[in-house]
Amino acid sequence: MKNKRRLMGLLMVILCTLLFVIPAYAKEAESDGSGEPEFASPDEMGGATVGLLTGMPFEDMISQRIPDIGGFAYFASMPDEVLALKARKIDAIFINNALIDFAAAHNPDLVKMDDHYLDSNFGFAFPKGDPQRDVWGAIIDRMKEDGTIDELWVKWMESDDPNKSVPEQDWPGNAGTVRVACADSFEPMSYYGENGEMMGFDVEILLNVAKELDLKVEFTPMEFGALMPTIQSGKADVAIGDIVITDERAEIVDFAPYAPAYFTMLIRNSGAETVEDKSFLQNFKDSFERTFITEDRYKMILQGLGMTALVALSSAAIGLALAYGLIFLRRANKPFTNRLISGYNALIAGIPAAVILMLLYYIVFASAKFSAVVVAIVGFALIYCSRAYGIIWNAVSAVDEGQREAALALGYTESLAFRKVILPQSESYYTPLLFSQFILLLKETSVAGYITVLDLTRAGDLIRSRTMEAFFPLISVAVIYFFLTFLMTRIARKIDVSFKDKYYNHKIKGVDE
Amino acid sequence: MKNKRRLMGLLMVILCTLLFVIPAYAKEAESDGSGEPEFASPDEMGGATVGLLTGMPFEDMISQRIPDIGGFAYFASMPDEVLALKARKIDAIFINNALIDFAAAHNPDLVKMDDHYLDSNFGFAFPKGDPQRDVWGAIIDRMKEDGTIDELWVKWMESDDPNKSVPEQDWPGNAGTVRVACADSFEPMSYYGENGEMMGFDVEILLNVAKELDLKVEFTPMEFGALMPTIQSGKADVAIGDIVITDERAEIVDFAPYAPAYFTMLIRNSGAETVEDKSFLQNFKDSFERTFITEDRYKMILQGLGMTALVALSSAAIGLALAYGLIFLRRANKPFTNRLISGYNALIAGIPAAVILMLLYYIVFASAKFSAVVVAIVGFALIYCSRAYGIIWNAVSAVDEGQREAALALGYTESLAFRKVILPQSESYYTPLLFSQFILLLKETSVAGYITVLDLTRAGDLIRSRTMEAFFPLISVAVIYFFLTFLMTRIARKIDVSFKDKYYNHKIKGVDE
Amino acid sequence: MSLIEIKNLHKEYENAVPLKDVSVNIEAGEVISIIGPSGTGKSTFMRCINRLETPTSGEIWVDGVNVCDPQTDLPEVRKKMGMVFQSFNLFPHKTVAENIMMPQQQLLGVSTKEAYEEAMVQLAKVGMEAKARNYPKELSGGQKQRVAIARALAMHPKIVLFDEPTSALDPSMVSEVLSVISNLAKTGLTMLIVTHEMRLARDVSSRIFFMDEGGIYEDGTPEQIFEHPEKERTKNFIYRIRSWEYVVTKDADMFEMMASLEAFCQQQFMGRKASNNCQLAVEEMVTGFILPALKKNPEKSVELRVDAGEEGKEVSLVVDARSLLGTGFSIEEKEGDLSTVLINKLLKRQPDKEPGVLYFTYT
Amino acid sequence: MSLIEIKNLHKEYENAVPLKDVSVNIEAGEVISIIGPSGTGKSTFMRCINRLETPTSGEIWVDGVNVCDPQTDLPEVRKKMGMVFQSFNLFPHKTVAENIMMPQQQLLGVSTKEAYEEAMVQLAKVGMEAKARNYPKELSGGQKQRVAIARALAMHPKIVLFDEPTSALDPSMVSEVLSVISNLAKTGLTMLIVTHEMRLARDVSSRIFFMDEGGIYEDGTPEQIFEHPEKERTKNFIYRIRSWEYVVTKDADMFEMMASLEAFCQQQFMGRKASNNCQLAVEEMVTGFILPALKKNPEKSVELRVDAGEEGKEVSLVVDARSLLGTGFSIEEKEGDLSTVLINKLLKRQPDKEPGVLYFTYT
Ligand SMILES: Nc1ncnc2c1ncn2[C@@H]1O[C@H](COP(=O)(O)OP(=O)(O)OP(=O)(O)O)[C@@H](O)[C@H]1O
Ligand SMILES: Nc1ncnc2c1ncn2[C@@H]1O[C@H](COP(=O)(O)OP(=O)(O)OP(=O)(O)O)[C@@H](O)[C@H]1O
Ligand SMILES: [Mg+2]
Ligand SMILES: [Mg+2]
Repeated sequence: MKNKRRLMGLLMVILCTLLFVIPAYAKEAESDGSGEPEFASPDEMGGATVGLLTGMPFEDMISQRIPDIGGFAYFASMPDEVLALKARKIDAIFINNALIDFAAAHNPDLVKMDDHYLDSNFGFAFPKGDPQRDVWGAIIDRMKEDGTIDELWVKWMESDDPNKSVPEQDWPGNAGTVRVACADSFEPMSYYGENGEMMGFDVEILLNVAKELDLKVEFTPMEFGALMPTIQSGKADVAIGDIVITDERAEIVDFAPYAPAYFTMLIRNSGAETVEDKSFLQNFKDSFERTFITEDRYKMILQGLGMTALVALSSAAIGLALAYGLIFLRRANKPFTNRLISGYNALIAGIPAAVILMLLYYIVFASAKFSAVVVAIVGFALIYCSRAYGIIWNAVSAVDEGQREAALALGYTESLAFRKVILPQSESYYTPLLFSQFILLLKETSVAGYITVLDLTRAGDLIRSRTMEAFFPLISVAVIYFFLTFLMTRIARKIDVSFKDKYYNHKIKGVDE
Repeated sequence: MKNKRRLMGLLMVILCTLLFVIPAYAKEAESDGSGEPEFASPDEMGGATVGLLTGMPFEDMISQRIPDIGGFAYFASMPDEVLALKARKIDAIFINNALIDFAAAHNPDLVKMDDHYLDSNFGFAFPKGDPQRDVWGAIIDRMKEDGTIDELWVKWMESDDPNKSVPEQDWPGNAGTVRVACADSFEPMSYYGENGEMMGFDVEILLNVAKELDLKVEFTPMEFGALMPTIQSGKADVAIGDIVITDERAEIVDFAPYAPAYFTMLIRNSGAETVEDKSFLQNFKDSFERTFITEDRYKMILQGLGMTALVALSSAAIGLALAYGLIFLRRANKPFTNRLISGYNALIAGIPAAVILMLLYYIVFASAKFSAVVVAIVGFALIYCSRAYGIIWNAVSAVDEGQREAALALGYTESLAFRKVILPQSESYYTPLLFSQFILLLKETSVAGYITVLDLTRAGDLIRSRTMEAFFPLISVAVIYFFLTFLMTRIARKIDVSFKDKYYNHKIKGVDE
Repeated sequence: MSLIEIKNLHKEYENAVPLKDVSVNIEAGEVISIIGPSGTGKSTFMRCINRLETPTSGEIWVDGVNVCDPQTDLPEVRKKMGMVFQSFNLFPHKTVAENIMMPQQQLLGVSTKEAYEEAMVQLAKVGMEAKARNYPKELSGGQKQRVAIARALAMHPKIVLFDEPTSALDPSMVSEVLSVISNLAKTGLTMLIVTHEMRLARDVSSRIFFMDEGGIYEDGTPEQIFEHPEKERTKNFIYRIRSWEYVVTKDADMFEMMASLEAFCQQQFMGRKASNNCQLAVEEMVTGFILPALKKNPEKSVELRVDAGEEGKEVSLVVDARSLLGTGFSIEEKEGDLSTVLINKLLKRQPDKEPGVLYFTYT
Repeated sequence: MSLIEIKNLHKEYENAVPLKDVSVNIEAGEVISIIGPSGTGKSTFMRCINRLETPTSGEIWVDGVNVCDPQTDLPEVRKKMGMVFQSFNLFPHKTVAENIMMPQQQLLGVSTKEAYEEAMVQLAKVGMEAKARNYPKELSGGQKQRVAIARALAMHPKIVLFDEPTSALDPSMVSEVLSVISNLAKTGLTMLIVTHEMRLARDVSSRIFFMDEGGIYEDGTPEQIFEHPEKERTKNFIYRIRSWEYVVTKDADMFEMMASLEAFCQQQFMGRKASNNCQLAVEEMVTGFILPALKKNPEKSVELRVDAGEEGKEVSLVVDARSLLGTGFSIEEKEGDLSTVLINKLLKRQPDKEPGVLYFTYT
């Protein structure tokens, strides 16, 4: 009977969760059907908000083409932009075709607009007048002709192989070494891989060329903005990484073009044909893999969980010890300490946990070289201490004054009476409360991210920004929290019961046992 | 008697607060005395962590000078770096003298190291071979000689005048217009002012030159990285903004140098002589001004407060209405809805508020074009609803079953009995609890920043990043929260009392009134 | 047609069947006391009549309406039946007067003024006008119950149901409520009263239901039930009311036993002398003879009974020591023994009722 | 030297001075009952003796030690003085046996085994051995108090202080505790008992303190205090114990008045007849004559008093209607009146004590 009800309860929770899940996927599922791009041409984009990478000076051009544009929004990276687009915070992203193709291939509900702007090529940059440009250009042209480049384009833009990799440098390199400056965060063109090696379309083409020339390659990853200056100053021989050839750039460096480039808009689509064959389950599986398997991301979640547990447990332990200390101080009943304690409690009760953490991190422990984790533990310990103190003190005060008097009348000293008579009686009341307060604390540690602690919530955040997909990381984090608190509530009930068993077993200690 | 105790309580709280304040200022105060820079020379910097702006390629150079360097940390902006340095998260900042002088002048506890690296000049950049370079260079040389530039340096680096401004362009501009590319976030050299106009040392020099040449100036603010390409491509005639002349740069543009530049370390100092004359009060006043007065920042705090109030109040109101709805659903006592309600409550109870907000923002309302504020209100409404439901249901269930039976036996219908007999009885129990739950909610809204809502906590955050000083913004935010909850607690007590008055006034409604 | 007609009423719970096929008619103006051992379905019977419990089967016709019919407008029927609960169930957030006015206003659509006047009339009946502006929590238990009665009366019911109206009261407050009920009985109102107060059953009611074995076991006038009960179970029940019984084992709690005997004597108005003699005799008997005998035969036990006649006269003590027969137990053992002398002085020894059952009286 | 010597004990609270200069000696073996009106400092006196209250001034010497001296090792002195509280104050998280063992182990350093044996001895004394393994919440009030007494005794105190040991008990449980205390009194232990139970004061104690006016107002044997009280206040206090008084105003709550009279009669063992007659007479008197007269003179009031003699004999009713003198109030008004006849049948009218004060008796 009781078990049946519990089972039903759990089923209900799962059902509630599905209420979240189904719409999220139903959306993708239904998109396989009849949907169309949101805007057929730029003329329809009146009022739309366009996302740009910070520093890209395209506002004027876009405004000329779409005079009634709604506005611009600036982002630090492409993944951020894609998330915002999917979340309808913006309506289009203006960026080059490589990034757009990649994003569109991996997000079935996004589509590239047909208009082209600034038609050009991607190119490897060489110092002005460098004869190597022609040597490389010849090899690249051959690769264009024999289809290698098209193959690679597909591989890097569209393939879902999570183990994409570039060739090993297994050639002797007798012709020397080429120093390559490469952009470090332009997936899929040129970016850091999982193990810190450089990856991407540009990188693989470059390696192919280098192999033909028998050159060893030495990569120097850097910000995109640093590429041109590096070439110009002779610090590198070639620069690669999503470089679109423009007149201005061509004035200061020479280019070996390797793939057509242009700028256009990435917009939402409710029916991308490319994913028609992807079932609900497939979508689900892909998201799952991206969130947990790729780059061993589940490890991040586990680490975050560990951090959450560490912060919650340590601060509860320290806070509890402090609370007992306060209780004994309060028993002494000195007006000064009493006021100090109530001031402390009022402060903790009056200020949000996030603000308390920041106060500690930036002010109180500003000059102590504690890590953020230590500060978080201290902060939550202070918070837990205040609440635990309140709970214990209430329980202790609820013990009838007569108990104290009876103990004194028997010949107990004040402190002995407190330790042997009063505290043990209140224990069974306050212990379950302390536990449920601990569950609250566990949830509250989710704000530790404010001071850069990499807890569970923050881990989910990071994965989210990596996968450009909010659903899975967030749901996993939510589910973990849910089961944590669920588990804790169970344990709390057990403790409650065992307390009763311990106290009311009808045995005389030392005689019957 | 009672008033006296309250007064004492408040005094105690203030005392507790001072426990935070005094150390923060005592540190600065004591620094006027005998302190010394933390490192006398780079040789002592073994193990130290050095902060760099992201993308600045100085690691090798620093590692050569200090072989046992502890490590590097990368920052997006100078203010972040300064905060980290003051908070002892890093031990030194490596950056050019202008930024260092400015930071040191405004942070008495930071000091510039004596070592110079990469001695050079700041310069205005002109297209290669542009004859204007010489025209400007001559005027600048004259300004160097007559002390104008030194004056300006002092004005921009060290003066604390909050109303620093650049001259109006009040000359006719008969000679035409000069297009100036300028970096937009390099205070004090070149940065956006309060009203969107360009400010800074570089800007003022440039305006002085333009005045002499009778040129109108047209500024195009941009990222630092875009300055050189803009000049090279001819989109601008001059580029300014903290540009240190280096060999690489000199290869692609021509410079008109106007001030000596070099790189060095900014480190902590416990005794910067420059502030010896600044008293505790003066420090306090300065911080206060920077935090509240400059750029009308108090408005940000007020707006944040308004946002916090908006979110808390709306979500409490909506949540309460929903909770009553749930209560009536629950009264109907259908197994299905009962389970749905308890599933909902379990979910809300099991997941931290921050995670709930993100779930809503990134998943549930991902495709609805709601602003973050609306999502936050919905999220907190769901949270408050669940808690309010629990409180009301508890109160309603605590009403003796006999009350219901008595009403039924008198001839009441079930629903009339609930509305007229049961609910009114529980009202006086649950109203104070709802109110204290509201106070908790008010504090909890501080996590709304997770989904970009600009609430009170976040406003403090922003000001902090502007002033490079954590103390005042954080304390102000904390104090506001504290007084908000304090006030609410007072109101809650009043409500409690007025309930009692209302209910137990020994009057017969309709007869005695 | 009778005011209440109950036909084949049957009520089952998951693990109890308090009512098995009850049929009975109640006429207008009858005052019926329902007595019987605990757990025999008295409350269930009462609560079925105004449908606070749903009968499993059967029909209950109240004033011509079958309340067991799902079509019946229950609130309408309930307005004709006032109910007074053991725990009063006044509305704590309303003054006494509002408690009485509220149902009138909300259910009968009476104006505030009329409701107030009616309330004051009913409060006067129960002697509570002075407390009209007090809140329930400011009243004593007896006063609360009187207000509850007034509230029921203000709806002008044809029938009033009382479920143990005095058993939640302090002993010192029982009488005031009993007086109110007995005054009410004289007005011709139809009343059903579940009670353990034999005073009430005997002195106030016109008819008594003795409930047991899942139904109305015996039904008659107070005289029939109290003076000449026909069935064995009824006899036992009525009889025990005037008896004190105690089973003495070797671990008996003497202090508690003596205290309960004292309380019984006091309650039966036995008079100080009779009561003192009786108590001393029992104490002497137990400490002098019974406990020593039980120490030797630890698994045995002795039953004591004190019966009190009307007006505290005809007090008798029965000591059932049959289980000690053959162990040599006897209170005559040593003739000169102080205990024996004392007991015989306090009470008069009568011939044993049967071997091992001693019998004493006080006159 | 006496066991307890109290010299010039003075105790002030912020707005009350319960003890003004009390001096008294108590010898070993005395059993002292402290009686007196509420709020006259009985508890304060008792609590000063074991220093649960700190006296404002004065000296209290217990067994040769001045407990008012700040240097005194209070726990040591308190071990010599057991205290039994009105509300028992057993430790709820420990079994009965552990309640008694704990202080022995923690304060006297006794071994678990010895403590247990001692506990069982003391529990036997109060008839509670069988409950050694029960928790306090599983006991009745009387049983709790008996355990509390056993706990105090297990410390082998020279003195035991009782502060109203029965007033938190159900009436039905008072007797068992009184029996325990009176058994204890026979053992020669020195005891101080604050009580409102006159049975206890009269039958158990060797000496009685009547407290009033900030001190021990009268001090004597039970006989002196109960039979021949010297001072006026003592007389009033003792006298009222056996009287029932009621002031009838025009708004009097008849039901409550009658109920309280009934309870009084019952408590005084008046016997059913005397009690019935008395109640009926009072009811008749109030409804027939007094209330009508008060209706006409709403600001007046009439005082009723019923006195009960020993053993429920000599019951008398005094009606003090002096305030109605001159209003034409008289119960003889119409000679043939049913009420007058009834009253005279129930009670015997005696000559008026003074004009306006009617006097009846029952024999
Ligand atoms: N809601 C219920 N669910 C299950 N069993 C019930 C319920 N109510 C009563 N009973 C059972 O029905 C039987 C009759 O109960 P009822 O309360 O009518 O007895 P009663 O005669 O009023 O007893 P008492 O004199 O103790 O009030 C009992 O055995 C009781 O346990
Ligand atoms: N802690 C206290 N603070 C202030 N006044 C007190 C305190 N304790 C007792 N009093 C006052 O001292 C007086 C005597 O109280 P005490 O309890 O000794 O009376 P008592 O004789 O025991 O009365 P009762 O019979 O009601 O128990 C009373 O007026 C009481 O109000
Ligand atoms: Mg019942
Ligand atoms: Mg007292």
